[in-house]
Amino acid sequence: MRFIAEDAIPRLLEHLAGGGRTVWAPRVVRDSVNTVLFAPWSAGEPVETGAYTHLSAKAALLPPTERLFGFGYLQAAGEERIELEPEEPEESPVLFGARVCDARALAALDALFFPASGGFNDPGYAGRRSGLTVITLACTTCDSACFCSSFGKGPAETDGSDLILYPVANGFLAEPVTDAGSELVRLDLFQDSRLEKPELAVTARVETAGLREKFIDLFSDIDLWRQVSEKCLSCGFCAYACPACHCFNIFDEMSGDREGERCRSWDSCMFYSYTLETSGHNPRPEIAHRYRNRIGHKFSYFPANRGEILCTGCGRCIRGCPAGVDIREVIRTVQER
Amino acid sequence: MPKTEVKIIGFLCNWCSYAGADMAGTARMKQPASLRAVRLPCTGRVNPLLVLKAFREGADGVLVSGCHPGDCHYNEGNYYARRRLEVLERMLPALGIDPARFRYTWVSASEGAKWADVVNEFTQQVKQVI
Amino acid sequence: MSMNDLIPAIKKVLEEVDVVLGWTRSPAAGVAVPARFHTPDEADGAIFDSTCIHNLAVHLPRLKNSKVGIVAKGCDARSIVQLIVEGEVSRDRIRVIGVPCPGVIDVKRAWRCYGFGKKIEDAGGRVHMEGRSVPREEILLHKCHQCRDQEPVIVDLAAGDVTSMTPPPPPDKSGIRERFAAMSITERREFWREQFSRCIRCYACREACPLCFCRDVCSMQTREPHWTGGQVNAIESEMAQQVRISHMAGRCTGCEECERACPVGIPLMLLLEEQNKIIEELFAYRAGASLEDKPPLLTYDINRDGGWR
Amino acid sequence: MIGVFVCQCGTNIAATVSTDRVVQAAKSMLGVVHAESIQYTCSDPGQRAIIDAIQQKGLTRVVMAGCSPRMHEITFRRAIGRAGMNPFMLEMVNIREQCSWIHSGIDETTEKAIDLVRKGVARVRRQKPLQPGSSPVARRALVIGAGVAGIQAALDIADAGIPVTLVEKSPTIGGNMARLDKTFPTLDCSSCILTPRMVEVKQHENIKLMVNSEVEKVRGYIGNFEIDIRKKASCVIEEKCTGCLICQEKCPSKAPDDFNACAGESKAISIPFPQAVPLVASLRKEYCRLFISGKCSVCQKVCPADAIDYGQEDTVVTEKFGAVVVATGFGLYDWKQSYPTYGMGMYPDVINALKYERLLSASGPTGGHIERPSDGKEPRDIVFISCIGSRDESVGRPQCCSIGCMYMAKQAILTKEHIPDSQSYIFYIDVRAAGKGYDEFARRAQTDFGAIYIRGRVGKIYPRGGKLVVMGTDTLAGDQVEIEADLVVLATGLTPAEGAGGLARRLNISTDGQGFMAEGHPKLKPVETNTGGVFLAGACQGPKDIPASVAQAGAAAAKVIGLLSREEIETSPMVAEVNQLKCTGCFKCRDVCPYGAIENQDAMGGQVAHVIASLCQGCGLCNVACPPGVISLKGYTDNQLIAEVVEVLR
Amino acid sequence: MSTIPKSGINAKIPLLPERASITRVIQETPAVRTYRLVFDDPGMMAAFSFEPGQIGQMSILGAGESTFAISSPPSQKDYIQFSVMKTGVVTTAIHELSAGDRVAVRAPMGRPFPVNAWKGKDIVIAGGGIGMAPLRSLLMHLLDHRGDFGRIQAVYGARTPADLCFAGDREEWERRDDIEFIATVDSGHPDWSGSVGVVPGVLESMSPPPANAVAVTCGPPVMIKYTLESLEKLGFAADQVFTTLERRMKCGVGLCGRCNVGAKYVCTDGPVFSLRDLRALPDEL
Repeated sequence: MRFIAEDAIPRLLEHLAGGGRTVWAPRVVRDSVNTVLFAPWSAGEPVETGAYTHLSAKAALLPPTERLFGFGYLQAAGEERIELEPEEPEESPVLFGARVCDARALAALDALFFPASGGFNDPGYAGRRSGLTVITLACTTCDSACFCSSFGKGPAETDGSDLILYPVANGFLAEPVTDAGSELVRLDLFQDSRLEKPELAVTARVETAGLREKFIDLFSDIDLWRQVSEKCLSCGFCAYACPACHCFNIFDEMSGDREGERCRSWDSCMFYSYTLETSGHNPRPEIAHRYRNRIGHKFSYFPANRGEILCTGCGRCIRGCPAGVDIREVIRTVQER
Repeated sequence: MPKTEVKIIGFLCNWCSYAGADMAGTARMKQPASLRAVRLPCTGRVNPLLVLKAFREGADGVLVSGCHPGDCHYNEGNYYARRRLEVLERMLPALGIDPARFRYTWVSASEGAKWADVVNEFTQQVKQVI
Repeated sequence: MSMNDLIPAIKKVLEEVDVVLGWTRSPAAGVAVPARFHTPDEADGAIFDSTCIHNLAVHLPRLKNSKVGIVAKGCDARSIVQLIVEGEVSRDRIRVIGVPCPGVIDVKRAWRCYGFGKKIEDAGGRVHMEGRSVPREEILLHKCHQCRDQEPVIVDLAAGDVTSMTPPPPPDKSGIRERFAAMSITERREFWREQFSRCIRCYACREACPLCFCRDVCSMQTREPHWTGGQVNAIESEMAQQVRISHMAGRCTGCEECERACPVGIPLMLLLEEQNKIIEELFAYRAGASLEDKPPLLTYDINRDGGWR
Repeated sequence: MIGVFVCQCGTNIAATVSTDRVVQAAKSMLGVVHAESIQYTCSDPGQRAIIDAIQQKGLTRVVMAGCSPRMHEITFRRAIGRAGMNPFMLEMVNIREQCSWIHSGIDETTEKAIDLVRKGVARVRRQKPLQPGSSPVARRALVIGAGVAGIQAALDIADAGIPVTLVEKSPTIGGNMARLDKTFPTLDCSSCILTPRMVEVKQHENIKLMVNSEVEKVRGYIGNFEIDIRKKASCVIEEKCTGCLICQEKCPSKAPDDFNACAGESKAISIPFPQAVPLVASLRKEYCRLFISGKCSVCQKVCPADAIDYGQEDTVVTEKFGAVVVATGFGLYDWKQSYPTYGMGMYPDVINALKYERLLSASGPTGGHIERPSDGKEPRDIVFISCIGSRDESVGRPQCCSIGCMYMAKQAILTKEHIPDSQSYIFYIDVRAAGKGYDEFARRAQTDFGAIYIRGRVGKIYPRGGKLVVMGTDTLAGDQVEIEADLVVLATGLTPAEGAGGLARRLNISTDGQGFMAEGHPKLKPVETNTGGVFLAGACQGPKDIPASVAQAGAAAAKVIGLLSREEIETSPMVAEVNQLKCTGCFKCRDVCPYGAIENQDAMGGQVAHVIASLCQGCGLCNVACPPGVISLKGYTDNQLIAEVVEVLR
Repeated sequence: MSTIPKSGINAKIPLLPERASITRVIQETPAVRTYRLVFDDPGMMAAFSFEPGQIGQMSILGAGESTFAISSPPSQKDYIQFSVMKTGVVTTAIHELSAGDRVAVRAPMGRPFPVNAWKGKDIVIAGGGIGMAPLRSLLMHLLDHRGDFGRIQAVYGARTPADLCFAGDREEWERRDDIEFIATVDSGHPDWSGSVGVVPGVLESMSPPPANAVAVTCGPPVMIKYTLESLEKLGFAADQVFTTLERRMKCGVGLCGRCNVGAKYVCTDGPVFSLRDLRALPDEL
């Protein structure tokens, strides 16, 4: 195995950023509680490898707002004309310090947005995804919100990662998963090591077996959904923090009367306006309806349509929920019904 | 270095200040070309957010002017406006906007000369801080 | 406070209401989480301690059709009062169980220091986490340091002695508030630009706010009025927040829930505290301090207004 | 399909704004399919050109860049209406009063004009067609003040068959004119002209006269005012009093004689003058022994009609009116503090002209015999000083009183008629005698009646040996002048009547620097005010003489008759509107509405707000009070204002 | 697993619209206008094909996109047509447009009516209000291929005569003798000589035989509800009845999340559903 010393990480990031690529890494925000977020890194800035990021890494691939194209109303020979300028694809970024739960969510996103994986033709996502490098930090510890052991190989999952770093004394053991990863560990920054891979964390578990059908059976039990969502305030945090949530909104914004852009932004199925029709009719008027859809999408509809659960057990929605909602309790309640 | 050209958005009530500005015009009282007036029925229609929006869109200064308190065409509009605008003015420093770039004032339909003074003076003031 | 007072109080109130809003302990989070008690049995799970950080008043407008009991700290009671003043909640459909509050701890900060879900215990004026302990006042929420509302404004039933609290300790002077206060106007412009560049427009600030009662039609998001574009960027997000803050003038009770809810740590209270201070200076008004006072921006005073200038 | 029309206004705009550049710029604005510059858009050919363009190009929205919307908005709304468009799909952009007239550099002025047009285009793009509403009209007029203007207005309106309530603050109608002896330039007897009109008022079946009354509170709006009128207690039962004057004769309490400008003395209970209308006594409690010391009831004892009621209380009458005419007249400037060198009122023989008028009047306290106040002697040398508290910047009163020159000439003539060996001296600044026959009249004072006109101001007046020394400058001769006078008469300036400010406020009429009420437009709306349905007549609007007051009163009456002859009036469509689909039912809008125009309505499965359009006056307070902005002021929506801000800053 | 149709415009970048111009605006009713559009790119216009029941997104750049059923028939190669009812921000903006104005279009999307499977069958059509738009496309397609189908019976209803769209088409349908067409209104008008009565009632009076037939209905929810009851009464089985669903849509390609009913996305699995499919969906309409 190869080893990289903790103090060599900055040099690794500099190397990765060398070609002009954006390197996303966990960074501490100077607010009152030192929140940790993924953010574009620039040389000289510290990187936080010890803590969980409050939001997932998906912003690197699906930015909160993406300009799909610009448009302009032009006038030529007395006639109005419109011009569309599609966005040029960006270069693929590097994702450093993602966790297993971030990396494995890429498969779900790819299936939707990445033509190579059967997704539709989304030039923005595809551009960022095609050459993406994901360097994952393996989890040797976890907290009480983590529940990735419920899914697949849990903390040992390698899907989505190019290189996995295992924390050991004074540094990390580096295990390549893809060719891109193998190429990286050949850098001088890495050296051979005979250290053993550390023991990985074991998280809490929830039982998801049978949930897909159970959900459909319980769909009409509105009292159940009211009960499990009673704490929920219907903000968009859980969807925005989630590595797998991907629903979006499309809208136009003008800058002045002649030019504007069509944007795609993160959207949350927990918002009332999400399904509100112009007639005033809303098929999901109550928080309970929306919460039901959220659970349904993750554990029933997406598995039915794409064969996979749309949750990686990262626990971010639990840690950050301002109302104290714990999706695991919801699943348990549903399963016990 | 004070800026020479500034753009100021004026929110003027139709009944007093807009008429006062007209009067200043009728009397050919020269004023800097900084002000762009938006006519409203009443200062009570001035949402403080319009002021913030104007700053956000790049206004160098924002001036709100209406009937003198007590003379509102709608009896009470400017009483409400005065409260809203005072809170706004005091909030500006915390929002990172120099309060010298904002002013609210009362100019009646017959105070053409006062209007010209207000525009002159406020333009100077904005130039100093921009 | 012991649960010996709280649980019987909830049970008593349950005799006349459909549900009581309170807290219970979450095994996963190691702290209190909001809970609804419908039956006396459920009420046995009720707790109150310094991790009962949530302002449960936020649920009252969402429960328009039921009779509701609510366990309230002094600050929460102000939100309840303001909701009544604003006509969002009718007094006769709620029962307030007042609790004596020693101040609540900044759970987000604690979690950031010690890890999510580590059990937080509050005993003998000290907060114990992971085998370590700190004096409670070192880890209180900022609002608790300047608490003027230890005794709830409205109480139907007191669970414990809500009148005999010790005054809150002064806040630590090294935090973000002091940094902000020392900034020039230009620095503040930069500061907010940077802060709002993190905003993801999840609207947790709004949804966690008990007084943001527009909710589903909130103009932070609408195209009519189109105050702000939908793009998630520093400029639009700041404007969106200015929309909210402007609407909180004379309405915000300073409960700090918006800032607590913010997943990216934007210090919203810097603005709201400033605005609350201005409102109090100008109109001698504190939102939620009295059932009689009229919200200051919905009224005027010919004789006193204008004397400020 | 927006059309932009840029008015050159002759050279008023074109001199400092390149209208061609504005047109070019407008053509590049989104949605603009037509732009042209027109020499005078408001002229008939100008309007024709606009209508043609609308019809040929199928315009659906119009931006007019020209004068202030306060000038011609109505004109152009009508014009585009004639072209078949909704009249409200118009935005006027003010590039004259607020642009071409106040800036000089053509580049900066043009640039600003373009900004303003862009703002107008952005705004009109978001304008929606609006339909005016209607509301019923209360067919009754209120005339406030019963001097000659108020009387004229009341009679004109009443003669048209419309009921009028005429409110007068004092115990009698007649106002200042009733105090005049003769009027210039004809030397008609003032009361001979006025008294019959006063009687006509009293007898008119359509006029309800309320003396001792004041307007206390005003609610409502054009066509539908609801007004509280307070009738002050006079301790005399109006219906019983026969005007026999026995009470006044027997009353032991002396009181100042207001009617005679304190030239004489009156009683606590009195009738101001013999021709008073109504001829009813009233009691002034502040001078009455009964009310001061608790002992006296002489008048009650002597009254043969049993008309005295000491316990009488104020009554408040609330009535609905469709229109209001304000004719509160004028007061006289109090010169005493501002002209300290004139004795500050310590010399009894320095009097104002109104007091002198009473001394001249046969019905006055001296029976028309001129007696100077100090010793009752007949004066021989009389000095008139003009422009006291008018045309005098040093006391902050720059305006001309407009009648001083004429009444000084009149009083000099009358003086000569009364005392043939008298000599009048008139200190003047300019002799302003612009009316019909005025200049001839003023010259006769000199040529036929020997008045000596001295151009200059008087510096000082001081007593010397029973006379008053008047020291002034003859600015034509460049000499100092010193005249020993028996009597000095000051032509004091005019002020609004006492209490007019409060009334203006109650009626939402703005006032000018001197406190006179402001007309809607100095040229085009001389009798209207900015409050719909409220009109001005006489000196409340500014100093003027009798014919001008009467003419304005007639004009105001014509406006009122026009208004009240309709059963319904069109109301502005620019009222608030609730999107009930999104209303949360918080009712902040209702809390701030000054007109009670917002009510709760059961809709959308709950309580939501609803605007009573006929009550809404379009102030927009509700729009701002509504946090989600779902109540919006039509014509001034949030998005329109936001677009204006965004576009003007681009 | 839902599949994303890869025909027409969707084969390219699905979220990038094509520029188009309005060639004609028809005021159908006070609240409905029909817009005929031509792609600015002639090649795109020539290559454009779709099937009845498919939908498209029309946008005014700056105001936003809105979903509409294509109301022209596939045989119409000169233009595509949307009928737009004024309800929200975008549709209000669309109603301000006139011929010559520029718009952007993404189409076609969604599953069409399975007309090829209906060959040889009798067809029953019941439309209400603006819901007639996709049925117009369908009906015209059936008439274009008249020989492929059996008896065609159609009823189209609205609240008042003034609310009925497609006046010219109605005249033709009434005139033709190879279809039975009835236009009906809920409440009549002195000038109205046609049928008065609600769609389900008229449908029952036409008593279409269910054997070897399919019924298609589209319209306001309450009309659909009673029409489905009537069809059941007439003996139509759930797999013989088709309708279209309407949900708020953004992407139109099954990704953005809001139009799903259970696991089905209206934009890609619909908008056409058989009553049998519909009954299998969770109750969240």
